Amino acid sequence: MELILDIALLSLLLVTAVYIAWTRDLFAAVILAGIYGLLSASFFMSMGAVDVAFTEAAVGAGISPLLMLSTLAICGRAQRANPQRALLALLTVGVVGALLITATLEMPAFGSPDAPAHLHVAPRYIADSMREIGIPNVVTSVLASYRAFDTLGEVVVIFTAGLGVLSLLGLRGDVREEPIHSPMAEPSHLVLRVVGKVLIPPILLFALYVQFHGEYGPGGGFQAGVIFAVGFILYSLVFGLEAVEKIVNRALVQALAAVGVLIYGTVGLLGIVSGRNYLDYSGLAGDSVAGQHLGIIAIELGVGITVASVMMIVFFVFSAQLARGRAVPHAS
Amino acid sequence: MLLSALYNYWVVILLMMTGLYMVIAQGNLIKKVIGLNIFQTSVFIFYISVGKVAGGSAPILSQLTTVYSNPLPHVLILTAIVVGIATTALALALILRIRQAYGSVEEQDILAGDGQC
Amino acid sequence: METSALLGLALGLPVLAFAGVLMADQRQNLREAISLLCGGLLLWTVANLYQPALQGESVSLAWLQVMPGIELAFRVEPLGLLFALVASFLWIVTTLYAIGYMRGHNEANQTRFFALFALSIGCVMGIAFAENLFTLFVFYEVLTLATYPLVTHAGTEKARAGGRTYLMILLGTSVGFFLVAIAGTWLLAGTLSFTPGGVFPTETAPAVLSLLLVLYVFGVGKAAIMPFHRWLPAAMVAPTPVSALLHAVAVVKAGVFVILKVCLMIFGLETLKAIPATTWLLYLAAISILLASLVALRQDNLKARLAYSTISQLGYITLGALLATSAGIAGGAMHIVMHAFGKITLFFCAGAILVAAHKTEISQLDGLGRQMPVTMSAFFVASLCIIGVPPTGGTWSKWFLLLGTVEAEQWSLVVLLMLSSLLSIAYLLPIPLRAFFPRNGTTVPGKVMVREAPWPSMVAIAVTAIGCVLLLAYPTIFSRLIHAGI
Amino acid sequence: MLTHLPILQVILPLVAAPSCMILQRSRLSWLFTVLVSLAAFVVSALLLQQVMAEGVIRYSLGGWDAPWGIEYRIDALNAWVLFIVTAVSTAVIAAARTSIEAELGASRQTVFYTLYLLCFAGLLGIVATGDVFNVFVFLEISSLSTYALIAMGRDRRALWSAFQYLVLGTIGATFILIGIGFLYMMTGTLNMLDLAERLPAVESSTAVLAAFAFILVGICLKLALFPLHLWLPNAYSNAPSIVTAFLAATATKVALYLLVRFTVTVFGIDFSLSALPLQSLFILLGLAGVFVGSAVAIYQSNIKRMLAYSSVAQIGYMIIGIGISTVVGLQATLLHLFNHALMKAALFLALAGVAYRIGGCSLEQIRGLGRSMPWTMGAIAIGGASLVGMPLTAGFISKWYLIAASIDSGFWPLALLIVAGSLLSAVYVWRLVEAGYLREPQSGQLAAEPGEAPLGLLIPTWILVLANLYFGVETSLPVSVTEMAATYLLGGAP
Repeated sequence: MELILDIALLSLLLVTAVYIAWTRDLFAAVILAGIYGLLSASFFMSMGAVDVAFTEAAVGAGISPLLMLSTLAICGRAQRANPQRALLALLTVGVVGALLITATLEMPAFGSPDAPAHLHVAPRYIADSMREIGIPNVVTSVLASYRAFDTLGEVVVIFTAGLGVLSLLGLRGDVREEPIHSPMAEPSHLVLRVVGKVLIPPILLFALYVQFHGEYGPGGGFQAGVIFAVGFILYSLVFGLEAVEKIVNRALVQALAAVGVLIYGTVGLLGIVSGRNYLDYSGLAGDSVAGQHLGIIAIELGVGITVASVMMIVFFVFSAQLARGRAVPHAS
Repeated sequence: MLLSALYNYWVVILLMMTGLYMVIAQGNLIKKVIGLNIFQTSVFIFYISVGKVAGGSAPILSQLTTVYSNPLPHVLILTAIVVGIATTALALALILRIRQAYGSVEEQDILAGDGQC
Repeated sequence: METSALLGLALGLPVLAFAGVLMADQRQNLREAISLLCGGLLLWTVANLYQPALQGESVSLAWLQVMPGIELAFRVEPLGLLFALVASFLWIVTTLYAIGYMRGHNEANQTRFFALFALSIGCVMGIAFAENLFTLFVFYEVLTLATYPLVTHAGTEKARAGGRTYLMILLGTSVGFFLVAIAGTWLLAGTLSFTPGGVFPTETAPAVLSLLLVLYVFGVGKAAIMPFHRWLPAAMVAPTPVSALLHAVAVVKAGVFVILKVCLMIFGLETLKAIPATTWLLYLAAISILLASLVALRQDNLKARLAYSTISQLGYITLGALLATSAGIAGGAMHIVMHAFGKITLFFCAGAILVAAHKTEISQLDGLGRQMPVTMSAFFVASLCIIGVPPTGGTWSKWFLLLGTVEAEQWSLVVLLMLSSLLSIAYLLPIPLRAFFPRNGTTVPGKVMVREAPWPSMVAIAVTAIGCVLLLAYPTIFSRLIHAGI
Repeated sequence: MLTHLPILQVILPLVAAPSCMILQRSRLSWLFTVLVSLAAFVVSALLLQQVMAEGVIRYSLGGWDAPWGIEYRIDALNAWVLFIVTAVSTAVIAAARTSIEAELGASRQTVFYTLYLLCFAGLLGIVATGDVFNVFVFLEISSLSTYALIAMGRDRRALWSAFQYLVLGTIGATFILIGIGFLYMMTGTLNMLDLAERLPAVESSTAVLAAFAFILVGICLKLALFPLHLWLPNAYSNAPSIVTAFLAATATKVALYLLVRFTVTVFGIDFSLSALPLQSLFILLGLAGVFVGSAVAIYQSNIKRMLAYSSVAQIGYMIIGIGISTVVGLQATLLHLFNHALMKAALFLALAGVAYRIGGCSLEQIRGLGRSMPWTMGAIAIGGASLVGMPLTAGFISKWYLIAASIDSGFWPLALLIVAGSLLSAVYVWRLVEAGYLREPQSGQLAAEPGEAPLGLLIPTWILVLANLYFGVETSLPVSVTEMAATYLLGGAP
């Protein structure tokens, strides 16, 4: 059963990918890319990677197609044929692919429990993380404690991307931007507004649940941040950007993005203050397990804040472009 | 035997190559970014496949089982996914600016616009 | 005064002159006074080092260590002093000459001219007193760069093209071969210091040494061994004082001086004799002498002919060095002096002709002897000095070179030296002869006013021409140094 | 506090970045950035001193020992590269204010400094870490911020250059990710030292070979090694002047560090040299880079572009040093790493000054600059001399070691080719000097003769220029550190 599911998912993935490469309709390509994300999330699920699946669903099937669609709305959905580089591409792809295939021949079999990967470092996480960290979700333990520094890097990457997008699109000229009207913010979309109002609170609530439940089940700061942002994005889609800006000030969101990283970084520094190494939470509370627990909650909070803020920044900036692009079709 | 042991990796490689092909061959910038996405996602699939242990369940400790998937690749890929979306967002923002500056998102037009065909 | 302080002074004075001239900027008299003053002081300083050098007193100065085993350091030794003495003396003379020339010719950018002139002499001092190859290399390169703006002084497209050739060949050979040879020497010998008798360990393979020698001889492009000689004719676009001092004395002599020094103190005569490449390079030098003479014969442009003559005469010095006999080295070293005096006079004359009569081609010189008798007489004397016949000092160097060739039993080279002497007669002597005894058919107006170049230039010409003659009587000033050096 | 130096090195700029974002005022954020960079420089100097005195420093992040946690591991090699990056960064950012005020709008300056700090922290993180996946994460931090920084250039080409670099950079990073995945699959570990211990057992497998190839290609894309250099000239010539100075002096150096780290430490030099014909590959590609880069540079009229191609050539020299793969060869590479950072930073900063006053930097525009901007032009001339490898400049030292290394290993022709390469560089440097000093300014330009560059730019430029001269004659520090690093890497210790 597992095998059939596996083969089916992979085949679907392949078909989707090939179709995306083949089609000239960018809209179809983006939608299919979303489906590709969803399919890979299902695949991750079937591999037992629940956290990854959760994240991939939010990113690959949510945020990423959303951003691509806004881009498409400005840039147009038709793609021109341009075959001149195909040969070079085929050659590169052929060589790289052949190299990869040869490499696989001497790899440990798929799923084999005595592959080197499962014998060296990972066993300690499974065997000792309960004693050392005290939470059941091993992925969270590794993510937030054993390899917490990678995760700090990850948050900084997100922060960097947000800042990059901001510097590219968000800071054009110093003139006050004109208020932007969301196309949906018309009274006729009454149904939407009602549904929106009903849906948004549970979404935010769910985000909080994901944020703090990450230690026990799948979830954590990143996923929670994305969901939280989605709540606001939905709100802006229904009520218009300026309605959101009334609730959350843009400067505040930008500051919050920085604050999230700072929280994470400072918690790490507390480790040094408590006489241990950077990002060592053991000294934060009475006993080391409690300390770890506290530390993880704190840094996950940092992650959530930064991710949510950056997602909101990126989305707002893109939608502002969209609105402006509609007003001036060919601004060049 | 070989097939069942490795087919997973082979499909992953095909996916990667499809993505890479799109990045190199296609002149539309958005399509390039989609290709980049597929390329990266396939690498994620590869990592997660590496982490698979036959019969193992999700690495959330419980009394019911003692066999778990390897959590380390999961952690790495969580990070990698985030890196991926960060790159995508930045790339798309760049595309929007390029569109404003050049009036097109086709590589040919851009090169022609700068006079370097 | 402390002798090492003298050494420091010898190196520092030209730099002082450089700075002084730059600061004097547009004030012409001040600028020239500074140049002359520093020139006089420099000559005095170098002359004061004469006795210590002769007595083998160790006068040295170490600046700084750049890398382990590689340092900027200076030491006075007889051969270097010989070179420094010639260069510093001729600097004064040339400055005098240049004052007349530049004023007479109304050249632009004179500040830059005099400043870089001083800097070039500073480099020559650095080369002459270098304690090791690295120091020598540094000053060798700076000399190339400092002289480039002098070569392209005119600023015309032709001057720039000439300058490019100049720079590319000199930099190319020095970085491409010389530097590699130095690096090789460092790795093989572990030192770069000039040591009497050579630095290489006895077990070094002759093939490697051959390679190094070839790299050295070609690497020192300033010695203008064919096929790396093109820069010298190209550099003739420079104003004449530049050609005179730099391309008869400072730059080219720096080249052959390096070759002499490398042969004597890096390889050592014994090692040199044992290397197969030495013989080949000897023949190359011989061919260079001969070919350059033949080319010189066909040049109508006066400066071009002098340039090819220089290439040919430099070949003598290289040949002397490669003979690996003490007479050969002595002849080579002596020829540095004699050729310097002779050739600088010739260039001075060429410049004087340009300034006074506005003529550059040899075929235009018919009958000029009556208009410029002093100049053309000096030209005649200097020609004899280059050819190597009495009553000039050139006799000595050619004699020693011949002796060295015989000592080395290179009979074919003996014949060649004879032959090329004949050739040098053929390309030099017709020039004054034409001036004094115009050919049939060209009518010369009955009465010609004597009109020479400005007086400072004429003083300079007289000094060097008389020098050529005096050197026949008093070669010992230099030959004592040479014997102390070998 | 001294025991925490390794992490402070990275975490200082990393935490400073969001703080800088909150500062909002551009002057203030500039000052803050300078102070942070200076502090990082002090930390790196202390680290270098500590490593030289006591040997390798290890630091377990989160208190978890390697290979379970991530560890920072500082030996002479990383300490040296950290020192280079922080030193150059401090000089560059100190010079940044006027140039940035001229080239960027007021609203983007704070963002610029924040991105700069992020890029800085990313580069330091790559160098300091002893964990291969952590390398990937910090590589992405530095890359993403670099893309954004390049896109801040004034010309629209900056956008296209940034996009080009983003695509190639992401492919490169993903290649590295694939390689790391293979390594993990075959060994089960991500720690560099642990990998080095476990790889010999499986090194005959094609998977390890493929991992090696992918990591190599990925790094070389980032390094802009010929023929993967196509993104570099565009990126360097279109980015804001300060960004160019920073990237040219640091980013390629860090990529080169990674190359050394992976080939020598992780895979082991014996494996690296036997698995692929790496020696001839590096030497050939290096030479090709030297000649193609220099030859193309000669024909550029935009000076930034000229120097960008010159960087491609200089990277070639560094690769040749690795290719020779002896202690002296590696030492030459590490020396050139330092010297090239000094000279390129000086040159690009001087160009920033030119761009500030004249508004561009083509060969035509700098005509006669020796008279109107003597200090700036002097910096260009001395920096150029160092680039060519004139004696008494820093450039000479590394060329000398490279030549010595090739002769020492019996590659005589290589030595000749290396010097032939520097002759090519002499040609384009000479074009600069000739335009600046020996050509008359274009008519019409004389009307508004530009003054000297602002002091804020000039002083850091000249500090770098003087460093070029100082390290051309007093080489005990670089020579001793690189000698220790090279000996240690090639088997002086386990």
